[in-house]
Amino acid sequence: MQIFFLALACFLILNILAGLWRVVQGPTPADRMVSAQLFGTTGVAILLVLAQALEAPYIRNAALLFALLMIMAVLSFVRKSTPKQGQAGNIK
Amino acid sequence: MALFLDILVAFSLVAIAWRIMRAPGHFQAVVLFITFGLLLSLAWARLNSPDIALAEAAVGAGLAGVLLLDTLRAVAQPGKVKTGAHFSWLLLPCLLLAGLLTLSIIHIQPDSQGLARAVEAGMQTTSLEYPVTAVLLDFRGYDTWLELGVLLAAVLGLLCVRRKKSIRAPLLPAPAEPVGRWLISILLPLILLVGGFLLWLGAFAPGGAFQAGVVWAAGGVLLWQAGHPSLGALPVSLWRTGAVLGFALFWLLAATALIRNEPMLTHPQAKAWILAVEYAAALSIAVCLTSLAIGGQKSEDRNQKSEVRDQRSGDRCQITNNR
Amino acid sequence: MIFDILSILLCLAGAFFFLGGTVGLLRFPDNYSRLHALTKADNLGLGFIVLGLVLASPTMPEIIKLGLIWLLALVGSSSACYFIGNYIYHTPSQEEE
Amino acid sequence: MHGFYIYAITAILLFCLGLWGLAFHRNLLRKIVALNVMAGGVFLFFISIANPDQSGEVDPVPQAMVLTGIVVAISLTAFALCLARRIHEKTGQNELDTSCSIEDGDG
Amino acid sequence: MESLLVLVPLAAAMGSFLAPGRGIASWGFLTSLAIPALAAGTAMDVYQHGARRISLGGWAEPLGIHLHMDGLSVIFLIMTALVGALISIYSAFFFKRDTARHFWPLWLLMWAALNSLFMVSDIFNAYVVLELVTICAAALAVLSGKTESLQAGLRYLMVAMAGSLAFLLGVGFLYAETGMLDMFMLSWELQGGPVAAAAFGLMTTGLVMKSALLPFHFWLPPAHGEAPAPVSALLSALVIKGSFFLLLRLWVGVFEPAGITSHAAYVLGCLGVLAVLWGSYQALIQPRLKLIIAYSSVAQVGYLFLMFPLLCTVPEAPWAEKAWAGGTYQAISHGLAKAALFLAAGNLILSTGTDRIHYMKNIASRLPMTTFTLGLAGISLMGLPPSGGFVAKWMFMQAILESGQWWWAVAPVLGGLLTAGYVFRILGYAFLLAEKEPRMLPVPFVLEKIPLILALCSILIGFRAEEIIFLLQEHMLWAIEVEGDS
Repeated sequence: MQIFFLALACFLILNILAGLWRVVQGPTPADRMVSAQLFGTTGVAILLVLAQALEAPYIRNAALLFALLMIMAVLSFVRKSTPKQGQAGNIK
Repeated sequence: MALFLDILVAFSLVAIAWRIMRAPGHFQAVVLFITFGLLLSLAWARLNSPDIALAEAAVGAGLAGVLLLDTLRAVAQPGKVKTGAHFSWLLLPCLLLAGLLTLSIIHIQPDSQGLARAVEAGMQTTSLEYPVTAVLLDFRGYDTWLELGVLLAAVLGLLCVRRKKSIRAPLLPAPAEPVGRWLISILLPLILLVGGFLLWLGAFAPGGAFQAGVVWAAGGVLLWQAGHPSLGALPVSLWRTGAVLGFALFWLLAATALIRNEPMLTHPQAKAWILAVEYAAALSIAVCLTSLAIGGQKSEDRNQKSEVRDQRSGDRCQITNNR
Repeated sequence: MIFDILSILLCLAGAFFFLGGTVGLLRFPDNYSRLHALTKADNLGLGFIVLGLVLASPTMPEIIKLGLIWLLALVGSSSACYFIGNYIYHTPSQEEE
Repeated sequence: MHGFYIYAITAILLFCLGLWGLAFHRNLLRKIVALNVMAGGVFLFFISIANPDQSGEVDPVPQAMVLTGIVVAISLTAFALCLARRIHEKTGQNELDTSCSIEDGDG
Repeated sequence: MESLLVLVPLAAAMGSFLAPGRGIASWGFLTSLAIPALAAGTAMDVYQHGARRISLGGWAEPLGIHLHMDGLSVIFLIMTALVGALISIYSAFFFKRDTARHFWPLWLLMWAALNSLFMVSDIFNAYVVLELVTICAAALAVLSGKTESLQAGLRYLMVAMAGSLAFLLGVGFLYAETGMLDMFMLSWELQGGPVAAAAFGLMTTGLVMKSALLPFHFWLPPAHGEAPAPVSALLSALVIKGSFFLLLRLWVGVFEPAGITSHAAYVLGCLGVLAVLWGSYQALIQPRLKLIIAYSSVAQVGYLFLMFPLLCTVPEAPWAEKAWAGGTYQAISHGLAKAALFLAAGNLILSTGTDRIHYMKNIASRLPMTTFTLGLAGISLMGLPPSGGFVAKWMFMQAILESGQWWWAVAPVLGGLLTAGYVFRILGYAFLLAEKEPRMLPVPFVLEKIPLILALCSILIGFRAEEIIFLLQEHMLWAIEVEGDS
């Protein structure tokens, strides 16, 4: 069981590594941000799986923090990047 | 399998760090840095250090990303991405250094216990239950105190650069559409709750003032991102008190120990003292980090004229006697 | 035993969805479809993994915490999707930096 | 045991890559990011020595030191970023001049 | 007593932060009254009873953090108290309220950090304290808000951060090797070997970056030249000494007993000689008074590093005491003289509005006291008798001749000549008659007196050499001394 969870964590890390290609390639900042969001969710999953595999329940709190706070980078990203002359910016 | 995981995490860290350095665009570098923080917290989790994983999660996912993205947007210069390509040969000496340090690492005997035994012995006498918290607040409380001083000094420096009395970041108008409001109304109470939970947890398990403070700071930044007016309405004196409170309580702890004719920073036996210091420290960390994250903003509510006047008054220090 | 097998199966399903999300991120042709692939598959993936872990983890508080994490990730991910989509829609030129 | 060497060597590589980036980049933001990568390397080294065999007990002292270090690092980073923004506002540059001004001194 | 050296300025820092009203300078006044008294008390204590330690929080080695006081730390504490108090009084009259509000909390925090640094005994604590000093110093350096000072401040901040991280990695190596953080215990426990050597290299490099020794000197002249005068004085006189002090502590207290310093000591010595020559040469050609003084700091820091080849190459060398006294004397007399010079330059700028030396003509008749200050401080920098600078160079020369490493004599001899060159260049302009009388504002009395007092002190310490050297000799080998005590 432990080995399975470790393997699962490895697989998810490999997913992140593959997704890095999109960050590197772009082409737009939005693509990169989308990838970062994916990594965030994957990271939450990895932390949860690691908590199970290593029998370290407190790691779940770290996953909780990631789930709670990943949105902040996105908010920061979209904040005033929205052009001011745009009529219906998401945050006016 | 565990070994494979280690190698994978290590490889990803180095690959991302390499890419951060080599990335042609700054935005890409910042996104990669956020990912780097994520992988670091995986490494902390793997290395049985949930305290660090918590702090890294809050700092890396929340504050560092916001700080870097905000700065990047503020200093964006379209079409001007320049790297010092002529310095790329410096990689060689750096790799040489890495080689040398690696050679010496091979000689480290990793079975030495460090101070773990001493901490274990100390746990018998201290009133705290969780070793990391005990090290932070009791055994090496001086470090923690001075580190609160570093935070305070950073805020002071920020005020000095911005020439402000207190952090009054330009407040964004409240989000117009329901999604933003809905998000904030869900996340903010949760953030407060989770921060408090971590603070409470720190007494006997991974968690504590640092993590709680950073999480609350993230809440403050979120409040600001949502354009909530409460931060701007905070009285200056209250803000100052919050920023200095943890530091001041540590000072009191040190001073009262002197009065009792004990060495500086000796904890009284009452546990309430330590808890008060820890809670105040969490509050101050939250206030200071929030200020650091949002206080670097250029004040946009001021018009051009006041900005110019501000610069002039800063440019020349004059003496009071002359006037 | 049966819980173990079920847990493994659910986690594998989750892993499959993560893989799907990553492949979508890499292969889909434009911003919107990438966004779509990512957030949908991603949250299902996390959901299945959380379910699998719930079956493996014994205590009630842990189960509640896992559920909360999943809900938060759902909230975060979907609103991130909304914000980024909005951003793409309202940003005319998409050049680097 | 192997894990210790893996993470310690990774830490060294991160430190040196960050150092290189610090020297290599002219852009201030990138320099500050590089400094943070360096800091990450240092912290990883501390934790790898705190936990040499990857299981069993972890030395709490390096953990406490890294927690202190993380807060110090984020404070310094925030201050440096604020300075970088101010410089950008004043000069429109994201880089530092290499020359020292011969303008009048300041008080 | 020792704890109060940290507690008092911290209380004042909090006070000035919380109550930044009209009377903000009184926090500085109170501190500058208390600290010299406390430092003197500590000095008497050490002078009579020898070196001592206190364990903070009551936790003994190896767990707790300690403060350590011996002859060396006491001398630096007194120098800091004296210079800090005088600069504080100067600043109280110098800064107007807008700037004072930012200046006082930062400077008082930094004062506490410096006092703590001079009593440091724990290497991780040293890192935290160094960072506190760094961030305060960087924030003070940008106090004027000018573009040049912002750039200089950020450059300093980044160099210092990189240096701190190198130092911190070195701390990690030492901890990995010995499992200890206390310098006092490390001095017994540390054996040679590759791990210790790596730690040694990293920590030395980090501290050398912060001390602005030659290849890393590039940040110093702009940072010190662009800051407001009292801040320049603080940075040059005290902040550089902080990282130098720590380097000295580590080399002599920790690494020299482990026998890994000998080759590196020659490297540091060579860099020191080069710094003396290069810094003095640059000072000769600078167009601005504050830049001349800043480059002079680069040179004077170079002298300090001559200590290492004299102290750390031959174990228990008979000339070690003289080298030790020379280096310490150099540190304090440079601190006093450099503070005097920067403050005098500040007066000049207040009066004439510029510090370009071409506009300095005729100041000798208009600002005689400031000119006199420049001259006195120059005497100490050049090392003419009977100044403190003379004692420093005399001791250095004796140690150099006794050790037979005659090549180091290049630095005091040539460096002294070059120093004379730039000091006389300044004074030469000061005594030139101007074709047309420049407009000059009067400088308040206190602002003129304080640099003069500092300059006089830098001369007068030359007369009290015996006591200071006694203090050093008694408690020079701190590890051994304390070993005997405990």
